[in-house]
Amino acid sequence: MSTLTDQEYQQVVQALGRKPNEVELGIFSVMWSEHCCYKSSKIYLKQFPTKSSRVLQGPGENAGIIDIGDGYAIAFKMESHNHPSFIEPYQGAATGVGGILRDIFTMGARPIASLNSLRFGAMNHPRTPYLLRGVVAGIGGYGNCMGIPTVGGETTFDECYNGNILVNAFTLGVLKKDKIFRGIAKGVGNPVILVGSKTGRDGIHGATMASDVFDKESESKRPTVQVGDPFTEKKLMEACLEAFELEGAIVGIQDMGAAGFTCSSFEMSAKGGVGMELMLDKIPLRETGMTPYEIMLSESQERMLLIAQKGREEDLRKIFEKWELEFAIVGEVIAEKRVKGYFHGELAFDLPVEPVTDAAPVYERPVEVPGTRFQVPSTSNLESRTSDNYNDILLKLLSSPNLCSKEWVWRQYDKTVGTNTLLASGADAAVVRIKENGKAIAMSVDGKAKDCYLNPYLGAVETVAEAARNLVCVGAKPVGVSDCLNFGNPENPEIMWEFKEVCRGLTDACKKFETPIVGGNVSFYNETEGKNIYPTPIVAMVGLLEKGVTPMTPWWKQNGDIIYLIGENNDQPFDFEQELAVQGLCLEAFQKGLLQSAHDVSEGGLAVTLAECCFGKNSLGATVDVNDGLAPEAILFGEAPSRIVVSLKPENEKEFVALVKNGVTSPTLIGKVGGNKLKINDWVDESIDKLWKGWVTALG
Amino acid sequence: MKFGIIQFLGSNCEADTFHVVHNVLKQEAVYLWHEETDLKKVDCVILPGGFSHGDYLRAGAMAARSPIMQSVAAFADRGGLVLGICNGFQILCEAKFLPGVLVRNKNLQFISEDVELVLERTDTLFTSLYNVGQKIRLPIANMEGHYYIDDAGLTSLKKNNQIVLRYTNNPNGSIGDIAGIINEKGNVFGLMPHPERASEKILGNNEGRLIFESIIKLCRR
Amino acid sequence: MKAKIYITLKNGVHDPQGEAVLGTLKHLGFEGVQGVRVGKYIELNLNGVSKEQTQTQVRSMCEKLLANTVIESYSFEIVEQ
Amino acid sequence: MKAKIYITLKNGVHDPQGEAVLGTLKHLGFEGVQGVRVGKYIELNLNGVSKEQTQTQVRSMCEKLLANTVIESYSFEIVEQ
Ligand SMILES: Nc1ncnc2c1ncn2[C@@H]1O[C@H](COP(=O)(O)OP(=O)(O)O)[C@@H](O)[C@H]1O
Ligand SMILES: [Mg+2]
Repeated sequence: MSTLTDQEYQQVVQALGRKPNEVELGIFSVMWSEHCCYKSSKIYLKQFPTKSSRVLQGPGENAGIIDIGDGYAIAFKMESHNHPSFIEPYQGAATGVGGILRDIFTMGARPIASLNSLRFGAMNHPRTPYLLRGVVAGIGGYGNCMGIPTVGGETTFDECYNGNILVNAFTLGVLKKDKIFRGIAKGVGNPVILVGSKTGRDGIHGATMASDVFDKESESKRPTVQVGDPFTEKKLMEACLEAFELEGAIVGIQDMGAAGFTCSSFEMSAKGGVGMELMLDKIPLRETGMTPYEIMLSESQERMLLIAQKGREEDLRKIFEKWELEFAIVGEVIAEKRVKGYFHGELAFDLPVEPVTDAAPVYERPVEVPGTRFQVPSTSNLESRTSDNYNDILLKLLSSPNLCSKEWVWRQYDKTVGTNTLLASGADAAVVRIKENGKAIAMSVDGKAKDCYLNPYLGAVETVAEAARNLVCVGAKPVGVSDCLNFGNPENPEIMWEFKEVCRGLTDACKKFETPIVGGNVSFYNETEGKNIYPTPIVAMVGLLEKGVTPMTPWWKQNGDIIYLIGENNDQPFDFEQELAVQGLCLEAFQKGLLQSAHDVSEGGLAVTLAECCFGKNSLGATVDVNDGLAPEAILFGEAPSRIVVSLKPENEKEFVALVKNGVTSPTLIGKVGGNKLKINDWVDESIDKLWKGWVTALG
Repeated sequence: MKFGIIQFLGSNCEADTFHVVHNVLKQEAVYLWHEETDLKKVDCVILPGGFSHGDYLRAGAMAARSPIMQSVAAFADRGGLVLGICNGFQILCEAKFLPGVLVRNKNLQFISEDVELVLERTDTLFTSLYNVGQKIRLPIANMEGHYYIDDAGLTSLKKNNQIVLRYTNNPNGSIGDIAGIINEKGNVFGLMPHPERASEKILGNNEGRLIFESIIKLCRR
Repeated sequence: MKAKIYITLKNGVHDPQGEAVLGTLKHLGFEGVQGVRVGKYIELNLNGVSKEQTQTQVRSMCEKLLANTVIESYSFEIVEQ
Repeated sequence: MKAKIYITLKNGVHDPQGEAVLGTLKHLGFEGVQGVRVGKYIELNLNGVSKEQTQTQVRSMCEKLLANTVIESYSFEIVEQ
């Protein structure tokens, strides 16, 4: 099976000076697939800001790495596992988590926290409950077993995902900054070693499937579903981390994900400017009768390829065998820049490295600006008022699938294993402490697909802004980003335009927020039977809290505290300067110890935000008065960007107000904490208990 | 006082437990590898939480057959202190150190949340620093936390006063709201909640710490 | 009537449980074991009218719920009681 | 040789999985189902010498590991291949 176009095939023939054999064609097909070589996205990803004084490793490795001081660093990355999760939600999501965890620990980092971003079809679509249950159980099933806490994420529903759900998984790990491992092959004569699980027929063609649209025929093209084995991965993680401690034993290491052995052997060779000679008979197989083609393309999970320093094999073997894992020397590094595979004494394939990796095609696909999509109602001329019973509307919003509590989801995720979790799901961002240096890391994943559909550039900018705002609300300073770009079919010029615009937005915004993009993933072909998903870039942003700082939470703390709105209720378009001023003020007030709580205003608007602030353990209410001349709907439910609701002790008010500089933003006093009701002007007046019940029981 | 923390294949709370007894409570601690039989002269053996052998087949089943468990059995026979947390509790039941068994939660889902517990006994070696009837909150995180025992077994647990911790709001279907039990001799204690995750103020909860401190106090005497 | 349903992973689908059990059996000294596959065994009590009708019903239950036909196969027997 | 092992919950032992399946089956319109018990079906490949010897071995595996006899019963067949 080849997915190369005729033209790509000709390119292969030209590069080789002959026709490829079947195995070689298989290798080209996966390595030149969208999933592996980013042929449609490369030219746009190049613009991303990827450097800062903290960046130790940008894109191009298994994960990005950022310096957090005191000799320590964090490695993090987000990956999609959309197509497999649609076919088999439990295993698809589980193996997605398995893959991202491997990406982190191959770098030498111990994973300490995971997050996930999920998009399902409409709640009333017949497959949605099944997919939701399976995906959530799969994420939990893998992460819980590994003992890596899942501390945050997002879960939303929209009919554009009916035939194509999104499962994006993020993991962050900690490592010593001078002990980074990379996917590189070096040192002629060094042994090439495969560790972890046996190789089976699972997942052959997974990478090409991820680069294809779904249609009625996909059924028959299905690769054997990969089943996750978190137990083996846990052993593999411990064994690798132990092996990294053997000074000088490991030269390079790369996990085997999409395109399995093919991808790891060619990429590692390319990075080191060397080649490899592989003995395919030495690979421990799970099934009998496997062919070189199947061995090279298998996507069996829980495997790693490592290059050892010659002479250290037995030291390494001891560790992997102690953890009851396969350990097989399957070849060696050669000077010639070719990867050769021998099977039963015969040469099964023999390819130059460079054409397979660096010479992969790069396309500037046609783009086309689409016609008008749907019109967003302007808040200043709202006409279709259906009810002015704002209590009911608020309750309805709070219990709607996209705004309700996602506790049903995160109750199934171990959030506390590791004893580092300072703040888990339920807050604006998750926070874990770093035992090694006493600092803490905040993480948030955000996507705003509808906004991106309406205006891909601005939507992307606002996505980054919201991620940063979430971090600022817990008191962290944003330092870096990983992203997952989920799009439809890139061969469709309108989709390609969306992609181009989103990349431009991410680039501008990440520059402004000084959050370099240090890694990420592109998932195209999220199209089923001609229907494309909304452009859905997911931004995972990471921030830093200094030593000994306790993170801020969104909930009211005490009767009598006063409530301020930083930012404005308006219908002005997004403005960078305003956003930076709002975030800057919030962070400064937090650092000065002036705040009792902070919560950003996002989907659902101010009323939903205020209600969420009331849903702390002590369920404190609030009385709020907002008079800025807008219609009630606009004030209550408008989704203007750049707003944060904070509460503070009255005695800190003076100092807080004095923080305001240059008038870009002035916070407004809007109310007071207290009672057991939420009152907003004379529009909303409802008991916290009732609002909370609607919100917390809607899902599950 | 010297703690020995067993590492089964798939344990994942051994480092958390080590951190609490060693870094927070300043006690000596060593890891014990599942294939070894030497308990390194420890005063208390802890079977930590996790998913030993993936919890495949049944939670704790395969770990219960590890070589080290024979040494732990001999140690317990001599009166040595054994504490099983979460997966450790499941292993203790599978190895028949404690009666009954932990099965799938009633809702068939993994449950991770803080639960309220009531201390039924504070005259044990593991809970002496709490007060009888005291209510504490501890995190649980498990798929098989549903304690099961037949009627005769339950009667005998009650008669022998072996129930140490109960849920005030049973999250998983456990018979008799049981969250933790002790053996008849009083030196082997298993519980589903995770006291090691609630032993430091910075984590928002240190109500589990007294379990470790009760053990330490005992050894000081 | 009673249905006995056997659900197994399809050939070629990786069975981590089976592998782990195999490992432990070997550790316990059962050297002769070469492969383990772990599946499900479900017993249903039904008040079906005829065996044929019950058969159709049980097949439909397997397809719709009991087996995950993406990775599992099933077989069953109907026993009249 | 092949061993087919059936592991079921003992009578009287609560089976939450079985209950959940029963509930869902009813929900799907399978009215005739009255009771569901979910157990395990394990297949072993063995290079045993004789059927008798294998039988003894498999029984011992069940007792030592495969079943928890506090709540489960087991039965098995040995098939020569
Ligand atoms: N799939 C998930 N996994 C873990 N936590 C989740 C998930 N979905 C939502 N949450 C949690 O629910 C809370 C609300 O999510 P969301 O409304 O998306 O937050 P925000 O609008 O602040 O980004 C967050 O704390 C988030 O971490
Ligand atoms: Mg938020």
